[in-house]
Amino acid sequence: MGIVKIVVGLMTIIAILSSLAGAEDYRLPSNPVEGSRIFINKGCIKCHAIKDEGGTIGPDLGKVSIGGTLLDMAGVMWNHAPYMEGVMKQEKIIWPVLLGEEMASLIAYLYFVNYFDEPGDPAVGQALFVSKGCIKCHSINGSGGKIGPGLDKFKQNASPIVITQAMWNHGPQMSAKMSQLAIQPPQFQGKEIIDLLAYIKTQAKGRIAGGTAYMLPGNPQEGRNIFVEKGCIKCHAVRAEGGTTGPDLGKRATELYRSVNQVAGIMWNHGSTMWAKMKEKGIEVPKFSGKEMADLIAYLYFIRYFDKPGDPIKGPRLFSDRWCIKCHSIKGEGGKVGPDLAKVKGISSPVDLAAMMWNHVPIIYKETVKQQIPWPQFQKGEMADILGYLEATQEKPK
Amino acid sequence: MMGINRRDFLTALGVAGGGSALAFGPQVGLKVFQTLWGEDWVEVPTGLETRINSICQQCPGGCGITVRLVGDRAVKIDGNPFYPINRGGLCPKGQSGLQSLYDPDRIRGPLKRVGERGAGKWESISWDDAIKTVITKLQEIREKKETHTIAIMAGETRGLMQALLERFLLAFGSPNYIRVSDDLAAGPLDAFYLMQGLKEGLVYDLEQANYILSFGCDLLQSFWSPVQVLRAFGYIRRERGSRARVIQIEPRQSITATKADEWIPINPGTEGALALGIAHLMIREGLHDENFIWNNAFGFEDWIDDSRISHQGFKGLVLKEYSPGIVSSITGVPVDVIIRLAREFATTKPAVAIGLRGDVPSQMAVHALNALVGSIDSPGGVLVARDIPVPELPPIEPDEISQKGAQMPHIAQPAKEKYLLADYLPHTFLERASTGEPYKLEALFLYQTNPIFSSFNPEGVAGALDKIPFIVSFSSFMDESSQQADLILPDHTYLERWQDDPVYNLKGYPIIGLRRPVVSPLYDTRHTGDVIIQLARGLGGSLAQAFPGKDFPETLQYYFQKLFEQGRGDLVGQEFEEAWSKLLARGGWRSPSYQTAEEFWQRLQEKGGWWEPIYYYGEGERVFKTPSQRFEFYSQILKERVGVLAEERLKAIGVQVRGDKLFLPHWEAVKPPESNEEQYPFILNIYQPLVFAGLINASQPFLQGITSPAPLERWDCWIEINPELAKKLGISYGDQVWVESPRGKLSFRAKLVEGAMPEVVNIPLGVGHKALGRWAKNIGKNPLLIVEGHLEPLTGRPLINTTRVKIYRA
Amino acid sequence: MVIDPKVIEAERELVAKIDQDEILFKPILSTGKGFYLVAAALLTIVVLAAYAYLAQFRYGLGVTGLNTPTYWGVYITNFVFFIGISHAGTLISAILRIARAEWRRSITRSAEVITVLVLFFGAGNIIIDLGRPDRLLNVIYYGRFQSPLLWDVVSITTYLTASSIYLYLPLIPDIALLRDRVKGIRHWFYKVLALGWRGTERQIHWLEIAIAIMAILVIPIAVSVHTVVSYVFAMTIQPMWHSAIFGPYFVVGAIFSGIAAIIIAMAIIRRVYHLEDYLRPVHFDYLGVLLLVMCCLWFYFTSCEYLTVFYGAEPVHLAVFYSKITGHYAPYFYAMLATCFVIPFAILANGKTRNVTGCVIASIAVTIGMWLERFTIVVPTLVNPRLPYERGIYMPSWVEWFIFAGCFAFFTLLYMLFTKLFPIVSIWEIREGREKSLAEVEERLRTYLPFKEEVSSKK
Amino acid sequence: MVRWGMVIDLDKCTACQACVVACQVENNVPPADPTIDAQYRAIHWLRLLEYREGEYPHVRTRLIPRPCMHCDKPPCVKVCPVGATNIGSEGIVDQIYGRCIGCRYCTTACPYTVKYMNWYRPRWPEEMKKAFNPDVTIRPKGVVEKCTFCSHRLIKARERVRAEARELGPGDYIPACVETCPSNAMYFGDLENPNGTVFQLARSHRAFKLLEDLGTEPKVIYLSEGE
Repeated sequence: MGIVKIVVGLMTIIAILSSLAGAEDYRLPSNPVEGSRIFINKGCIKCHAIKDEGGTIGPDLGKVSIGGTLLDMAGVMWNHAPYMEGVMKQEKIIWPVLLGEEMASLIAYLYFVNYFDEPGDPAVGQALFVSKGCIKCHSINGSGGKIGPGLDKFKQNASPIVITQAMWNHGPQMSAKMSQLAIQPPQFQGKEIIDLLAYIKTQAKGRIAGGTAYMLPGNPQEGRNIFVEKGCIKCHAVRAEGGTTGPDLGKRATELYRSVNQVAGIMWNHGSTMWAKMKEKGIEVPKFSGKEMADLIAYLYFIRYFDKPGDPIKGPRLFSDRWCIKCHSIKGEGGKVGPDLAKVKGISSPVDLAAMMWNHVPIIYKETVKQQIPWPQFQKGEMADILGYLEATQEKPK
Repeated sequence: MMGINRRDFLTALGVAGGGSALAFGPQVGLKVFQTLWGEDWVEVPTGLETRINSICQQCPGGCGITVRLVGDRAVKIDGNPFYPINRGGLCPKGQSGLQSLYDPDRIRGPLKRVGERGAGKWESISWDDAIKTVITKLQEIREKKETHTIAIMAGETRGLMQALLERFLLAFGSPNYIRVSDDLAAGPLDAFYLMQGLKEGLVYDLEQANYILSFGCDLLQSFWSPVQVLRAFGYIRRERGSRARVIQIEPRQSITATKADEWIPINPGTEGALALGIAHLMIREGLHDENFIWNNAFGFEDWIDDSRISHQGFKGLVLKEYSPGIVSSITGVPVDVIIRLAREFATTKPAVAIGLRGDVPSQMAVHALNALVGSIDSPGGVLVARDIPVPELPPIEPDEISQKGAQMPHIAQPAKEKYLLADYLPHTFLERASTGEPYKLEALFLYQTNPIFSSFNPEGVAGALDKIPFIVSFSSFMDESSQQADLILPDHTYLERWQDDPVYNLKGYPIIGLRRPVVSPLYDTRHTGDVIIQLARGLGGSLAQAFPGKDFPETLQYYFQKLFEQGRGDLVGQEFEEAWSKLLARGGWRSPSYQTAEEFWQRLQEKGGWWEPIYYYGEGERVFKTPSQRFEFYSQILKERVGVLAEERLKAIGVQVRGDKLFLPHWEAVKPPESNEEQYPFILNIYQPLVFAGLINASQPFLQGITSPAPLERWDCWIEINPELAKKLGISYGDQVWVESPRGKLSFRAKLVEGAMPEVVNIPLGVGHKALGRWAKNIGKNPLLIVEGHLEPLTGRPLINTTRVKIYRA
Repeated sequence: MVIDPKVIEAERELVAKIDQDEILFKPILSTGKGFYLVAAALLTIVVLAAYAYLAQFRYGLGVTGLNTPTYWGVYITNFVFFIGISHAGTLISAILRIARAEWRRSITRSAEVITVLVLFFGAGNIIIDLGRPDRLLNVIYYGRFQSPLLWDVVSITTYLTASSIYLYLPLIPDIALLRDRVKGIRHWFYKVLALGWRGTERQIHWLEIAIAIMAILVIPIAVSVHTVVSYVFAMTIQPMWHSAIFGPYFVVGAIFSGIAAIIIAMAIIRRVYHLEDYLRPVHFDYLGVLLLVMCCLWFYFTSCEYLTVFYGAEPVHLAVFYSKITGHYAPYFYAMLATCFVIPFAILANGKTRNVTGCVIASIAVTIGMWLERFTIVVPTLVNPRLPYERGIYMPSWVEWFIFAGCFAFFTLLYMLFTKLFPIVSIWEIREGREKSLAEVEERLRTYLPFKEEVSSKK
Repeated sequence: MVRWGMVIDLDKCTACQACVVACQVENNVPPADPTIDAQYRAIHWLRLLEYREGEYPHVRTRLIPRPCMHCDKPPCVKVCPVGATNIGSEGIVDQIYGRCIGCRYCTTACPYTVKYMNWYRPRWPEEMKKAFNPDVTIRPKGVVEKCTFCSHRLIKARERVRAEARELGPGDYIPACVETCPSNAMYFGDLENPNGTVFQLARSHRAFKLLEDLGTEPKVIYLSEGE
C-alpha cells in the first residue's frame, strides 16, 4: 500500500513538473503593456487607479505592490474577491469575466507597472553628477572633464535606458580609463541612477529626426532571446538552467524586480566584476543596441513572475483544507454542489483555472455564505499548489 | 447595436372624436374629419441603429462627436467620450449640427449665375460643366502668364485641406492664400509673438490654475474652443480638490462675468492700463516671481545694450507711470480693487492672466502679468502647445510661369511700412485689391468664409467683389458672399465629408481628429478637396503631379500613412490612457494601441482621432523663441520691426509713444481720430454670444432660439442699456432705439440691463444676415454696419470696440 | 251719471283679455318682421363664430391669443361668467318660490330659461377651450375624480339636469294651454310636451310638490356648482387663485351677475312684447334692491380678497396684485370696480334712480363688470408666474372675440326662440296668483300679525 | 424602489444652453421661428431662467437651467382630469400624449411652468424630419408636452440591460441634457441609492430646490454657486 502511494505521488509530481515547465515560456508575455487595455475595457479602472489615474474605490495598483508570481497575484485577487464583489454590487458594476489569456495579460500588466521608473529629480541628479565623479570625465554644457564625451549630446526625450545602455556599452572602456586614472567606479544605490538620468535628460540637446525617440517597452520574450544570444546564459543560470560562473539569477529574482533603470544600475554596479570575469574567460563583452537592453531587463524583471511548480502534497491537502471539497469533487470524490473539477473542459494552464475561479466568484460567494463556509484564502504559493494539483488531475482528452 | 426600431408616429390620433363625422359612413366621415382636423402623419426613420465617430465643425473648436444613425438618417449628435477635447460633452452648437446637414435651404448642386450679380438668379449645371468652366478660366489666366491674379480666401480651415489649397496656388503660381480667421476668439497672440517669439500655440492651462484673471476675454462664450473651456470651468470649480477663483474684467456683465466670482466693470479699452496697475503694485510690494524673472526674463530691469546705450526696463516704466491712482482714473476701477486684485493675483498661485487680441500694448501688458507671477510654461499658466505633426506631402515642381507667379507679392500684403506686424491683412485686402493695388485679381475662390457678412465694411467688400471678374464659392449655403459669386461649387457639410482636424488642447498637446462622413451626401455636392484635385488634373502639367492621391480621401489616407510612419503618439483614449501614455513617455517609452498602418487607419476611424498626450515643462528653447531666448518684457522683435522706421512714419501709422516705452508693455488710449465725444457720448461694445461666435451658425433655428437666456432676445438683435441711462433718455424696455455712429445708424430693441455700464452700450454680433436661408435672412441686424473699424496701428487688425455712438428713441 | 254702455263693453272686453292673459300668448302666435331681422343678424354672428371655431378646430388653439404661460383666457373667462349668469335664474326663482314672494310670479320663467340656456354656453366654452375636443370622451373613459375639473363636469351636468327639470315642470300647464290653442304640427308638438296635462286637482297637487322639491334641490346644487367652478382655480397653488374665500366669492358673484342678467332680460321682454303690465317697476325695484345687496356683498368679498393679499405681501402674490392695481391689467381692474360697484351702487342705493332705466343701466354695468372680474381673476395670475419667465401680454385674437360674440348672439337667439315657443311669463302662475294668492297671502299675513278678528274670536 | 432625480451644480454650470438644444434634438421638439417666439409659444422642455438682482455695479445675475422638476407631489398630476399627466412608480412625471384632451389645467397648475402646449401642429421643414428621433413620438396639435427625463432612454436601457442579463447600473440611463453637459454640471441617478453621486450631492450643504416652500418636493436639486 505504502509503496503504491509513493509511486502514485511521485508520478503526480513528475506530471505537474512537466506541465509547468512547458507552460513557463508560453506565459512569458511579449507585450505586458497590452494588459492595460484589458484593465480599461474590463472596467478595473472604475475602481482602481494606476499611479493616481483611475478610480478611487479600490487601492491604487500602481502604488501597492502586489508583486509576486502570476498565480500569487491571481491568489491576491481571489482573496479580495468577496469584498470586491460586495462593492461592485453596491456600485452596480458587472462582475468582469476574464478569459485565461486575458487574466494572464492583465496580471502581467499589473506586474509590469513597476518596471517603469518613477521620474527622477534632476536637482539631485545634478549633485550626483558631481559627487559620483562623472563630472571629472564628462561635461555637460561645456563644464566638466573632457576625457569622456559630453553628455548633453543625447537626444531630447530619449529614453533614459538609451543612456544606461550607452553606459554599459562603454563600460569596459570607462572602467579601464577609471582604473588608469585611479578613480573608484561609481556605485549607484536605490534611485540614484534615475535622478542622474533625469538630470542628463534635461540637459539633452540632440535633435530627433522624425520627431520622436520613444521606445516600445521591453519585451520579456525578446529579452529571453537576448539573454541566450548575447551569451549571458553562459555565465548566469536562471533556475539552474545556464552557466554557473555568475549567480543564478532565479535566486536574485527579488532584487531584479525593480524598475528598468534600477536594474541597469545593478548591472552597472556589478559591471567591473563581470567585465573582469569575461576578460578572464575570454568572452567578449556584449554590446546592446536599440531596445535590446530594455528587453533584457524586462526578461530579468519577469524572472520572479514564474511560479515555482506546485507542491504535489500541499495541493490535495489545500483542496480539502480550504473547503473546496465541500462543493467540488475530483473524479467523483467530494461535494456535489459544484462541478467535478476533473471534468472541466478547455483548460490548458493553471491561469485558465484561475480565470475560471475568478469568473465564478459571485456564484461561489453566494454558496459560501449559504453554507457558512469562510472565504478560502490562499497564501503565497498556495495558488500554484492547488491549481497545479487541479491541472494534474484533469482528464486529458485522449 | 440597438436592433430595429419600428414605432409608429401619431397612431394614437384621436379617432374617437370623429364620431359625429362617422354619421356619414365611416370612410367619408373619417375623411371629412381629417380634412377639418388638419392632422398629418410623419414618416418614421427605421433601420439599424449605429454610431459613427467624427469631428464637429460647427466652430473651430474641434470636438469629437458620436453621431447616432437610424438607418441612413443621422438623428442625434453627442460628444465622443474618448475625445480629449470634449470628453463626451458638447456645446449647443455641436448639438444642433444636424440642422446644418438637414437645412432645407442648402445648395443642392453646382450653380451658375445668370443675370446680374447678386440678383439671385441661378442655373443648375452639371459638375463636369462647372469644373470645365473653372478650368477654362484658369487656363486663360495661365496663358496670359498672370497666374498670380487668382486668390483663395479661406475661413477657419487647417490641416490637409489648407495644405491642398496652398499647394494648388503654389503649383498654379499664386502666392495669394488668404486665411480669414475669427480674431475675436483668439488670445493675445500678438503679445505672444512679441514677447515669446511664437506665432501660434498659446494655450492657458486652465485646469490647473487657481486664479484666473480675465481681461475682457469672454471665456465661456466666445473662446475658440468652447467645450474645452466649459469643461475646464466645471473642473476647476468643483471636480478637483481646490476651487479656482475667476475674475472677469469687462465693461459688460457677460455670461463669463456672471459666472465668475467677481465682475469688475472697466472703461472699454483700458484693460491694458489695469494690467499695468496690477503689475505696478506687484513690483512695488515685491510680490513678483523674482526667480522666474531672473532666470527666464529679459528687459525687466533697466539694461545696457551692446552699444552701451542704456534702456528702460519694464520695472522702471511701470513704477514710474502706472501708480494705482493714475490707473484708477483711466480705468474707472477703484484703487482698493486694484490693490486687492494685485495681491490676490500674486499670491494665489498658479495664477494666469488672459487677455484679448486687442491693441498690441494692452496685449503685452496682460501677457506681462503672466511673467510676473512666473506663469509661463508652468502648470496652471501659459503653455506653449507642442507642435502638431505635419506629415509631408511629396515635393512639387512648379514650372516657370508658376514660379514667377508665386514670387509676386502677396495681394493682401499691407502697404510698405504700414502695419509692421501683419504679413497680410485679410480684412481689408478686398477693398484695396479693387483699386488695383498692388494688382488686380482675375479670379477669387471663397472657401468657408463669408467676407461680406463678417467684414466691417459690407458695402465696400461687396463693391470690391463686384470688380473681380470671376468668383467661385465653395459654400454649402447661400450666404451673402456666395450670392455675389459667378459659380457655386457646393461642398458637403461637415457630416458628409472626410477631413482631418489638427488641433491642440488646453493641456498643450497635439491632437489630430478624423472627420468622416456619417451620412452619404444628401445632394449633388462635392468635396472641395476633390474639386481642387480635379481642377489640378484638368489643368495638367506640374499641377497634376502636385497631388499624391486621386481624390481627397486617398490623399487623406496617404497623410495618415505618413503620420503612422512618424511613429509618434497613439489613438485617443480615456483619461487613464492619457495618464498612462504620459507615465510611459516620462521614461521615454511609447506603447501604441496599433501595430500596422492598416490597423492604425481602421482604429483611427473607430476612435475618432490621434493624440500625443505629452507636455514637458522647462523646454526653454521651445517656449522662448525670442532673440534673447527668454521671455521679453522689452520686445526685441518689435524693436527690430520698428527700428527701420523714421519718426514721421511712426506718426503716420498712428503710434504716439516713442523710445523704449514703445517696446515695453504700456497703455495708450486708442482714440478714433474723427470721434466726437460730445456728439457721440457712448461707447459701442460688440460681443459674441456663444451660439453665434464664429458667425456661421445663424441659419440653425435651435441656435436662434437660444441666443440669449433672457426673454424676447431670440430671433433678434438688441441693445443693452443701463436702466439709469435709459431712464434719462426716456427709453423703456422693448422700445426701438436708434444707435448712430459717424458711419450710420441702425435701430435695435432696447433691453435694460443692470449689468451694463452707464457709458457703454452693448450689442451682440451674429444675426442680421441678408442671406443664408429662411432662419437667418432678415432676422436681427448686423452691428458691424455701424462699426467704424479702426485698425490697430501695428497689426492692422480691426478694433471693434472703439466706436462711439449716440442713442435715441426711434 | 250714466256710463256709455259701449265703454262698459270695451272695459269688460279688456278685463276679459287681461283675465285671459292674451298678450302673453301673442309672441307665440304671431311673429313680426322685427323678429326675423334680429334673428338673422344674430344668426350671422353665430355663423361667423362657427367659422372662427372651425378655424380653431383645424389649425389648433394657436389661432387664439393664448401663449406660454397664459394658458387660459377668454374661453375660461366665458365659462366662469356664463356659469355665473346661470345662477340667475334657478337660484333666484327657487329662493323666491320657497320664500313665497308673490312678486316672483311674472319673472321666474324668464330667469329659469336663462339658467338652462346659459349653462350650455358655460360648458360649451370649456369644450371650445380644449386642445383636443375630439377626445372629450376621455373624460368619461379615463376620468379621475381628484381633478377639480371633473367635479365641474359632474356638478354642471347635475345642475343642467336639475335646472332643466325645474324649468320644464312649471312649463307643463302653460304648454297645455298652448296645446289647446294651436293646431297642426304645433299642436302635436305641444301635445307631446304637455304630458297629458289636464289641470286636475291631483295633477296640480303633484306638480306643486315636484316644483317645491326641485326648488329646494336646485339651491344647494347651484351653490355647489359655482363653488366647484371656483375650486378649479382655488385648488391650485397659484398666487391669487389659491384662496379659501373663492367659493363664496364666486357664488356671490354668480348671483350678482345672475340678477343683473334677469333684469336685462326682463327689460327687453317688457319692451319688445309690451308686458309692462306684468313686469312692473316694482319688480325692477325689488330686483334692484337684491342687486344692491349682492353688489355690497361682492364688494365686501373683493376687498377681503385684495386686502389680505396686499397685507400678506407675499412677493409672488403681490406681483399679481400689482399687475392688477398698477400694471398692465389696471384698466381692466378699475373698469371692473366701476362697473361692478361704483355705478350700480350709485344708481341702486338711491330710491329715485332705482327705476326701470336705472336698474337696466346698473345691470348692464354689472354684466360687463362681472365678465371683467372673471378676466382679471384668470389672466393676471397666469401672466405672472412664480419663476422669472417672460411676461407675455395676453391679447385675445379675433377668433376668441368672434366666439365670444357668437356665444352671446347664440344665447340671445335661443332665448328669442324660446319666447316664440313658450310663454316667457308663466301664465298659469299668474292666473293662480290672481285666483288664489290674494286670499292665501291674506291668510299668511294673518299668521304673521295679530288681527282684530283673531282677538275677538279668541275671546 | 428607484427614484430618479437630477442634480444641477450651478457653480459648475456655464449657462451655455447645450442642455437646452440637446433636449430639443433628442425629443423632437420643433424649433421656433420669429413669429412663434414673439408669441411666447416657443417650446423648451428645458430652458434657462435668468434672475437679476441689484443695481450697477453691484449686480448679481443667476442663470438657472430649468427642466421639469418631476415633483414627488406634482400639482399637475393632481388636476389632470383624464390621467394624461401621471407620476410613475419611479417618480418620473410623464405625459400620455394620446390621452391628453388639451384642457391645459396642468399647465396652469404647475408653479414652475414647465409644461407646454402644442398650440399648432408642430411644424418642421420636410428635410429636417429626417433627424427625428424614432424613440420619441411627435406630438399632435392640442396636447400638452413636457420634460420626461428622456424616459424613452430608460425603456431602451432596460431592454439593453435585460439583453445583457444584468441589473440597471449607474450610467445606463442618462437624459440627453446630462449627457451633453460640457462642464459636467448635471448629474442624474437614483435619489435612493446612498452610494450614488446624486444621493450624496442632493444632501450637500449647497443643495436647494426651486420653490421648495410649495411642498411639491421636486426631484431636481440645485447646488448653489460660490464656495
